[in-house]
Amino acid sequence: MLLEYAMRASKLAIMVCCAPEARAGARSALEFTAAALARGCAVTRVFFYHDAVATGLATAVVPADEFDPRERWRELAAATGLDLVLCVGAAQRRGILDSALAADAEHPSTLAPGFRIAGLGAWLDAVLEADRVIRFEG
Amino acid sequence: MLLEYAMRASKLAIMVCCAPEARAGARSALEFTAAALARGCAVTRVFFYHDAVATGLATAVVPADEFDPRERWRELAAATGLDLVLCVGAAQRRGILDSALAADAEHPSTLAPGFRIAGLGAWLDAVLEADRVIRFEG
Amino acid sequence: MASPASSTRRRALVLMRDPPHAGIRPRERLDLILMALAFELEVSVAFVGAGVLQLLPRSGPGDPLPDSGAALGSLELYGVSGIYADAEALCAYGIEVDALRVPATALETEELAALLHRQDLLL
Amino acid sequence: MASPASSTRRRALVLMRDPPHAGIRPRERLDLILMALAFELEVSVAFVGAGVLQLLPRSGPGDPLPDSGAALGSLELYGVSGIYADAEALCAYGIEVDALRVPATALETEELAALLHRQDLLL
Amino acid sequence: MKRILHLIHRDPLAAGDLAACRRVCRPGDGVLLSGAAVSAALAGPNSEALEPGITWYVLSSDLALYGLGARILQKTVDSVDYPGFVDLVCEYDLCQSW
Amino acid sequence: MKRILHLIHRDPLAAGDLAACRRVCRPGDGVLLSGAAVSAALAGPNSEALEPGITWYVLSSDLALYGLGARILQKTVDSVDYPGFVDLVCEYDLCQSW
Repeated sequence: MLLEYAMRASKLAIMVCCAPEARAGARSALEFTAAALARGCAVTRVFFYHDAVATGLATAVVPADEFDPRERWRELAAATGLDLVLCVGAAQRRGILDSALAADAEHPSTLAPGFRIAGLGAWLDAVLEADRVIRFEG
Repeated sequence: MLLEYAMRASKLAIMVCCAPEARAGARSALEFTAAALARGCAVTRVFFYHDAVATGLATAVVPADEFDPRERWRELAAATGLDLVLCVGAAQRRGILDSALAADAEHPSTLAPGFRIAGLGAWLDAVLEADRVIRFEG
Repeated sequence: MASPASSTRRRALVLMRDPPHAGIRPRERLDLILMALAFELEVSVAFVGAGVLQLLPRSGPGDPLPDSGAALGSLELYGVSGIYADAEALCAYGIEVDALRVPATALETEELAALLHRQDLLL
Repeated sequence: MASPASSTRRRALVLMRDPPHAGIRPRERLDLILMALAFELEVSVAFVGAGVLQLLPRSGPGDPLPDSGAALGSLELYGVSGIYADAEALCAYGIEVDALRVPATALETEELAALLHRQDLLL
Repeated sequence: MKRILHLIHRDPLAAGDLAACRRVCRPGDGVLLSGAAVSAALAGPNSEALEPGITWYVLSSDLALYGLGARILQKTVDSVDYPGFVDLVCEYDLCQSW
Repeated sequence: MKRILHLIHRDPLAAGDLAACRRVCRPGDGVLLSGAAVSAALAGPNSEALEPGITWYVLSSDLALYGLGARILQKTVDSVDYPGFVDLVCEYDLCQSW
């Protein structure tokens, strides 16, 4: 019966809202996404909003022995083709700039590899394509 | 009587813990500091810790019509000689790097002018020199 | 689970629970609402708990607006389906619904629950 | 207001109120405690409310430590004066004080209040 | 009426999320406790009763993360792992994160 | 016994800070409400009584920030501006931020 449900609703749009330092939430979002893919669900997009945009910040220096969601998302995306998108407005405000934004603001680029920056329209596209929407707050 | 107290305890160590986006808290810390200086109190140091280190992030792009604590702190420091210090550990983790840290991490520097980065020892020095310690959480 | 006859547009609800001036989340949640409206969803927004404080007007001419700022005023312009306020929270703060800076409908807890349970999307 | 005869070192207290794994604050608060100890303050730390969850040990060998991690274990090594846990919160979670991963003293609310009011510094 | 899976992650001792969720939770809904909110799933003298009619879940890996993996849960709570979490999201009509 | 000025900024409807502070607040202490916590200073049918023995303050500029500047405060609350806030910090022995 659970399998039947999983078959019926197999496209998920995933929004991550919690800062990468919030280990429980950051880990939940990541493990949930990995489990969904492993169960054969499609993930239409992973969209990082609010403080979660810092997940794509290249300049953060995290102790080597710590759980680092940045690395883990990048690995998962490399293995599965996941689309990892940071919200442009939230990212700019928090100083995460891709090369185009950086050139506009005359700042260095601070976007980590594996992530891209796009508008909220990319999230709405992902939502409308999905059967289920889930938001990870913490 | 209030004046007497103000005279007796005139050295303050100020810790700011709230993110610059938390307008009420960020404004409180700033207005309190300005009022303390205007009343003749000495401020031994303003130390930015936890999410408040983003107050010294150069790459943040904030809409022009918005209250921006970054600018306001810099102006206050320029006018009064306030020492604005970001905690090194908290700053590194959040991707705020001065030129030395940036060189070590092979990243661009992201520290806003007017701020400097130092260790928690700089906070303890400020505390031990002060009569009163106040922490702005939000 | 089928769409009601009255509308073929998908109904989406955004809950606003954060107090104003305590972070940028309310402002960013409003940006999300505006984008959902641009995508022609039938969007409602419900201010619950401390979120109702976002609906208060300035006290005086020099006072700033909440972070949600002008965007809140533009919700109607962009065709939001409903703006709702948590009656229990309004009562707890002693706020009358006609003192709010946008025309919101006060909902009792039971109506709030019903609103939540008839959506196609919770954003 | 004069220092007690028993000690000329300034007494400092740090309250730990955040639950673990929900952010980096507890870890950063511990760094502050360690620095206060390095400055030879007489430092106590009190875990109150959801903060007492930081004191729980791993459930199994593979489980991670809270963000406060190894630093919590080093508090005694560096000469912390006291580690206190909020008895009311322990009770609310059904946690026994001898199940904690560092030797903490459970304090009733009245003792917690007294601890707070006899400090020279609240950090 | 849609069936909603409510996600709660903050500790009820520190935040009002669980109380806010309970106000609008209706029979047929589910509540998944994760993060620090797993503490609400524990059995104990002071544990709050979890309403019948609503199905209560707790994320097993977060019980372990919080060092509560060996504790006794309230009888009415189901422990789920990540694949189970995915199934729940598919099974319920909607998800509401608090 | 030192006299403590407690600083509360989160709304009591959303966070447990005010309740936590009250547990350890003692006569002679002061509590300054700022940020969203200014709502706790309002008079109203549901307003919680603020204990006597403790002195209650509210930051006037945050009342204005929250659009509550024209509302009636509980009788036991003193409104202070930033210079008054500085004086309070100097007057009390210690500050505790919640």
